Amino acid sequence: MLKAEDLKIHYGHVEAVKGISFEVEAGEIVTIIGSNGAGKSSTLRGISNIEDKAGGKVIFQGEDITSLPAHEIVDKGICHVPEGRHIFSQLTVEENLYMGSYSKTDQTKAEYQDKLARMYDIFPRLKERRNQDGGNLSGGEQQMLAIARGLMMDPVIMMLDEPSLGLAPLLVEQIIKLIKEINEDLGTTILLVEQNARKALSIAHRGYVMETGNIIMSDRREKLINDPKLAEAYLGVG
Amino acid sequence: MAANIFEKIITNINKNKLKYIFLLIIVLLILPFVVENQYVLHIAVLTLMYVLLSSSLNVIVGYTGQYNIGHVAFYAIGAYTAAIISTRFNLNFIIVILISGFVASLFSLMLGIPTLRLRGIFFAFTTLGFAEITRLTILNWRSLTRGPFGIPGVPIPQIFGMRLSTNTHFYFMIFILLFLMLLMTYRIINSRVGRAWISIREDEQASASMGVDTFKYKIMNLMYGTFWAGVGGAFFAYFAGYVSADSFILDESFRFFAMVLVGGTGTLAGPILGGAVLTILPQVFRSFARYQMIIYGVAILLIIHYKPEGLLGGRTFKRDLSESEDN
Amino acid sequence: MRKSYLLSLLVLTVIFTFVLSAGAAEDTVKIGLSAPITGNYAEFGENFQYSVEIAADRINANGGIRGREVEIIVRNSEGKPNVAASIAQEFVQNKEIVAEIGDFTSTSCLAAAPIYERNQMVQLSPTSSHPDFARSGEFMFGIVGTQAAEGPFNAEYIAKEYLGIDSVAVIYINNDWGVSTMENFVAAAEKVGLEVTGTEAFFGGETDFSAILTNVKQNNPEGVYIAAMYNEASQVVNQIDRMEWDVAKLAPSSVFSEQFLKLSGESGEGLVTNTFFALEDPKEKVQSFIAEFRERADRNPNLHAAVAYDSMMLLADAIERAGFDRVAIRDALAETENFEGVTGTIEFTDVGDVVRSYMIMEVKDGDWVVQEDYR
Amino acid sequence: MTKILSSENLCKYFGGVRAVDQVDFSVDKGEIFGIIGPNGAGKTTLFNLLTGTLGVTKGKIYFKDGEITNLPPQKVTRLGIARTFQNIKLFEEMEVLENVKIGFHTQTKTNMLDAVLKNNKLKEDEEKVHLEGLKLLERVNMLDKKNNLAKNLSYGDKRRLEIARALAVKPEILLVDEPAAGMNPHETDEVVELLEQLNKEGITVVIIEHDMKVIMGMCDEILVLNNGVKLAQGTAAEVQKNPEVIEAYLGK
Amino acid sequence: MFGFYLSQLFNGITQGSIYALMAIGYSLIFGTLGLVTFAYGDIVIFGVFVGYYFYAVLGLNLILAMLLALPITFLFGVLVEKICYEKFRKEARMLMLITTVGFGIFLRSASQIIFGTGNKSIPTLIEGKIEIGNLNILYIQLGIIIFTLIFIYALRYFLNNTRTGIGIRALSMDQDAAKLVGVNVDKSIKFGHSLGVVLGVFGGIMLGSFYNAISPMMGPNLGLKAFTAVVLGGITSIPGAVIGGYILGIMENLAVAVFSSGYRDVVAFIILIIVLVVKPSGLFGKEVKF
Repeated sequence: MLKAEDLKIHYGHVEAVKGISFEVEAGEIVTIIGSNGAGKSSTLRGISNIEDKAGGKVIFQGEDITSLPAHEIVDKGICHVPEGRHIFSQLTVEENLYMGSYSKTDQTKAEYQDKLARMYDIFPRLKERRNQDGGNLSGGEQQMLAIARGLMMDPVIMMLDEPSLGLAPLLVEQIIKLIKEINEDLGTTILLVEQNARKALSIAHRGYVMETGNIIMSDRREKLINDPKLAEAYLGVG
Repeated sequence: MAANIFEKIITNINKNKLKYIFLLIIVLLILPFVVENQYVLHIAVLTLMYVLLSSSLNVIVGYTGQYNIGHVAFYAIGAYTAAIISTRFNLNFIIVILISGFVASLFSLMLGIPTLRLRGIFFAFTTLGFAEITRLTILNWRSLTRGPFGIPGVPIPQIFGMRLSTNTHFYFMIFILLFLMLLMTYRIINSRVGRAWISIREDEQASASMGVDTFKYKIMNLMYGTFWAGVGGAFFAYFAGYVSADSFILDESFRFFAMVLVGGTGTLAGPILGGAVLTILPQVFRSFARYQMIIYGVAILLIIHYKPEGLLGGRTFKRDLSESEDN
Repeated sequence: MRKSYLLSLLVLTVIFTFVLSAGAAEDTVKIGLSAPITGNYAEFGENFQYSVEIAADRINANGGIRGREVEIIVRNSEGKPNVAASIAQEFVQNKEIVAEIGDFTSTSCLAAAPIYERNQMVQLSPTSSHPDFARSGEFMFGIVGTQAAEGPFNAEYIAKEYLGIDSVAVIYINNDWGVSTMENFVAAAEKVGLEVTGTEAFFGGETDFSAILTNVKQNNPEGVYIAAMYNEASQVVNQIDRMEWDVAKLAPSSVFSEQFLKLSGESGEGLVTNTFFALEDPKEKVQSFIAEFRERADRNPNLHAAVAYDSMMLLADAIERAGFDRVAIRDALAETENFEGVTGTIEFTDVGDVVRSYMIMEVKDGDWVVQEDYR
Repeated sequence: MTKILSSENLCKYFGGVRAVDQVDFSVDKGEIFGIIGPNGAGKTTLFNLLTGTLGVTKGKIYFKDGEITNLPPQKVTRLGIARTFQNIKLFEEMEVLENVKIGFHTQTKTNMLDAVLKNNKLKEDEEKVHLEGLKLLERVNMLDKKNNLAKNLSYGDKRRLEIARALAVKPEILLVDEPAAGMNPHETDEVVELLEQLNKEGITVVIIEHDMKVIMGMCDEILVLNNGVKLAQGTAAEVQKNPEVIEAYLGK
Repeated sequence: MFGFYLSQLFNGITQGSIYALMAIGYSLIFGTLGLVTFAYGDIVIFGVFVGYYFYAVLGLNLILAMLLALPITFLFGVLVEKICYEKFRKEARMLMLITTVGFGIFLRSASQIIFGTGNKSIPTLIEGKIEIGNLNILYIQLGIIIFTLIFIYALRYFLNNTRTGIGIRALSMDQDAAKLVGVNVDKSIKFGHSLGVVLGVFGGIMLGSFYNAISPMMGPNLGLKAFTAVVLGGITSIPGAVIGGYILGIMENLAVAVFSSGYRDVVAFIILIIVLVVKPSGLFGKEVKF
């Protein structure tokens, strides 16, 4: 469904992504794991075109979207939940969710209300805080808001960038569970970028491992988890 | 095509820097003897003066990244100090010029102490306010400045009993001042002090981590830059023989700023070219009378559009005027 | 590619100007005009240009001066003294220019004066009314009359005698002209026993006078003397009217213009000023100037336009007598006797000023009406 | 072993966020001290507190025998504490050698007048700075790039240059923030080797690093932070065994 | 004496309303583009002149003419954004600062050529007055104050309750995130900028109508006042801009009452510097990084 071919991203003279290719099939959870600075986030930013690509191609549902502007990529149904959450800090929770449906110009008010209600069902905490500024939420709440905002887009594919970043272990657990649910219940395809390899692999179907701008391994979950090379390359010690 | 040639010339100049600088100095020294047209000479004096002023602003904006958009205030303070002192006391002009520079410097110290802790653009706002306060004070404080009448009759400077009154005299005067300024700045920039200044522009936080007392060095930098603005102002007072507040409006400040940007920030050569281009350009277009300022405005827009880094390619600046904190 | 445009544009203009400055016809006589064509005083600079060009065309139509055509070299001083000085330098350098007209503000005139003086070229300012200007050199001439003369006339004849008031407040523009107008008026007022209840300054381009007027009104003066150009003066009378303040309004001759009537409307009614140029002057010379000016500028000339016209005519007269030598022109100009201009009879004093004979003029039914002829 | 750097009940709050909360730790002279923890654990904030870049909300910091709480960064540096930054803060528009030269700021005395007069003080200073700068670059294998602009360097070179620049300060203790981030294994090995070498020469090293291989291999002692709170301090072996640490850091 | 200060206060409130109107526009531009502009006053006056042109040259009804000017200035705003900002959105801010300076010089001179150099008079939009004690309040003064309030509320409604408005707010907080939820950032920036220009032009029309005069040279001074008001109140805070406008208007008038008229602007700028030193984010602004 989503295919990247020979993707390259440069920051000035630094080659953050050095020509990688990967694929995500419909209905899958695919994860890209790797340490800090491996180029995972840049990859996602390149796909959603908020970062200029130095080369390569992105194909979505058979269509070349390499050079579409960011807002049109969103229209196609690609949702990108960025690293560090990037919620709108001075908008209220509800306004943040509203921004999620920004591109849905053809949806009726009732449909919107319906979806909002569903989000509040999934995230009761957000309902409690619906009128607070996004910036005043805790880290975990912000992450939920970012995901909920993404879901408001009815995405075909959801790209999540480090959703567990900076969260307490219990919360990480919740978020990971949530992602799995989104995939299973809503049928949304997931591309998950994570540092927390174990967590990510616990729900993913397949995984890619990145190191310094290259993909060094890719396999099905079961194989990756048990691959001693992964532990060595990524976790350092077991 | 032309652009290529232009680039080539610049690379060539960069390669043989010393040779060309030497050549330029020779040409500038001979100029007043071959040019008989007093008007051209007059413009040459003005050009060198503006080069001095834009270079002095460049020290602050270009090297240390402090957004001083009210530079005209220090130019005005220098000019008025010179006019006031020289019309009341019988002092040698060299002393008067020095005093004027120091007075301008002193004002920048007073402005800098409370405001330099402000982040980039907020500091810019305060300098803008200060420029207006200075101009309005000049207009209001009639007992000292004669208000809107300005101060006429700034005496003709004398040295060794020689009266310096012709354009040629003033040409050499500003030439020497500019030469001194550039030489001093060149030496400072390539010393420990200059490195500290530039490091503040590049990354204030990292600079402090290297042991640089950033506040102190910012103050020093501001005082040094404004000293030369004051000197430039004092020179202007002698050259024009007359100062009035009309010469020190905010537009003049923006003009200095444009000169620095058009030439290229953070290099010695940039503001020299920028100052020269933006001084000579309006003179060239003066015969267009009412269209003159339109052309001037469009020229600034065009240059910034096609060469955002300046004609001579200065140091590029980060998007943000100030460093964002980690975390 | 695009960069090359910029460069070629620069190169072209440089060549262009050199060509321009090089191409000089032999049989012309050149007069420099330094005026604020852009900036805050652009309107006045424009008047200068129209009037001087009208005068030049007239002279040329009548065969020029000593058989040579007059050519006006216009330079924009932007209302800045330092620029006026640069222009002076350009004019004196150009040997074909025999004399200069301008600039508009006294500060610009004073800044340029030393250069003209040193290079012995006539600087004839149509509008500088600063008492120091004409005194500042042999070659400086002012023809609008100084505030040293106008101030006393306004205080004594307009305020005391014509309006019959005993106290007055002064509102003045905080520039060289405004301050000198205010000071001369205040000095004269004290002499004739006219009480000045207060003086308030404002800066050029000001739109809101309510604060100043509220201040002034506190002392209940019988009259308000508005030392401003017509733009701001019309605002002041508008806002006096708006306050429903019934007070006598008087102003120096700078307000006399059609624009003042347009901008002030009914609230200008009753304002008194002086003038030495009147639209209803029946002299043929005056009427034909007015007609010509109206044709070109699409409005009636004001005092500034009229004196600019006279400046050019005066110079032509002097050159006709003296020839094309700069110093000779200066001497001839100084010796001018009984020159009949559109602004009356002109003769220079020893220092190079003109003593004017003023008329009192009032706004009545939306028009300027000459009331009395004094002096 | 003597303590060289330590904190007492150190806290830093941003509004309601407790970035660093009641952290006590101590670094012994001459050791390599690791700080680990998941992203957002407060490691970099802790560095910023130690070096004076950020003000302390509560608590105290000691260096050798004195207290350095809330000293401005330039004073902290003068005492002999140098650092590198997580997101690399080089002077990008300056040449590589110039970057290092700034590190000698505290050891040189040239003032503006000396520079203008070009007197002996300036000459001595410049000579010293030039020679020692070159030596440092040689040390990090960057001599051939001395005239490049810092912004044009590769990621690995930038990290190395930052370390070289910090060394110019002649620190007693060096704080490095993720020196191996974004490097390939070979480059990482080089950095590790460099740090170990420096340590042998007597510089105490405090290191924040995500690469466990690096941390576990080189550190004498490790501090583990999570959500601003200290979880443990101990040797690599001790820390690795600590169940709390395993849970927080590696995920359950 | 009390009446004197009262009427000075009222003068200040009217003056402040106009500053406030202009400041809202300025603040909107500041928010969307994240930068200061020094061409704002010139652009605003240009817009007012467009209205004047419809009225005086084409002979349209005054109110209609002024209303017609608004959509035209909106389009003009798009053009300005393209010339001055578009290319420099990611570049150093001072480049934009200089493009606005260059554009201001250009526009001012062009306006003088197109519309003539002199002052032009605009009649009062609404005539009449009411008297309270010895205080005269003109309908136009009330109109200005009421319009200012209406605009503040309309703008707040727009920014809080409409799709485009929330989009603009979102974009001013986080451009990347705005892109990721499908905001067409380029279009929204242009829209926000143009809206700011239109608001300013409306303020300019009110000003022209109140003082009955406009001139191309009024621009820089007005722009500087709007700028000061915005910085005083707090950049990007719309209520802050309004309050900043009123504070500026009132302080200026009281300065005339207490000191002398010459020091009116000096007082304004001294207050500006003090506020910046004490609270850089302005009196009511949130901490923003610029």
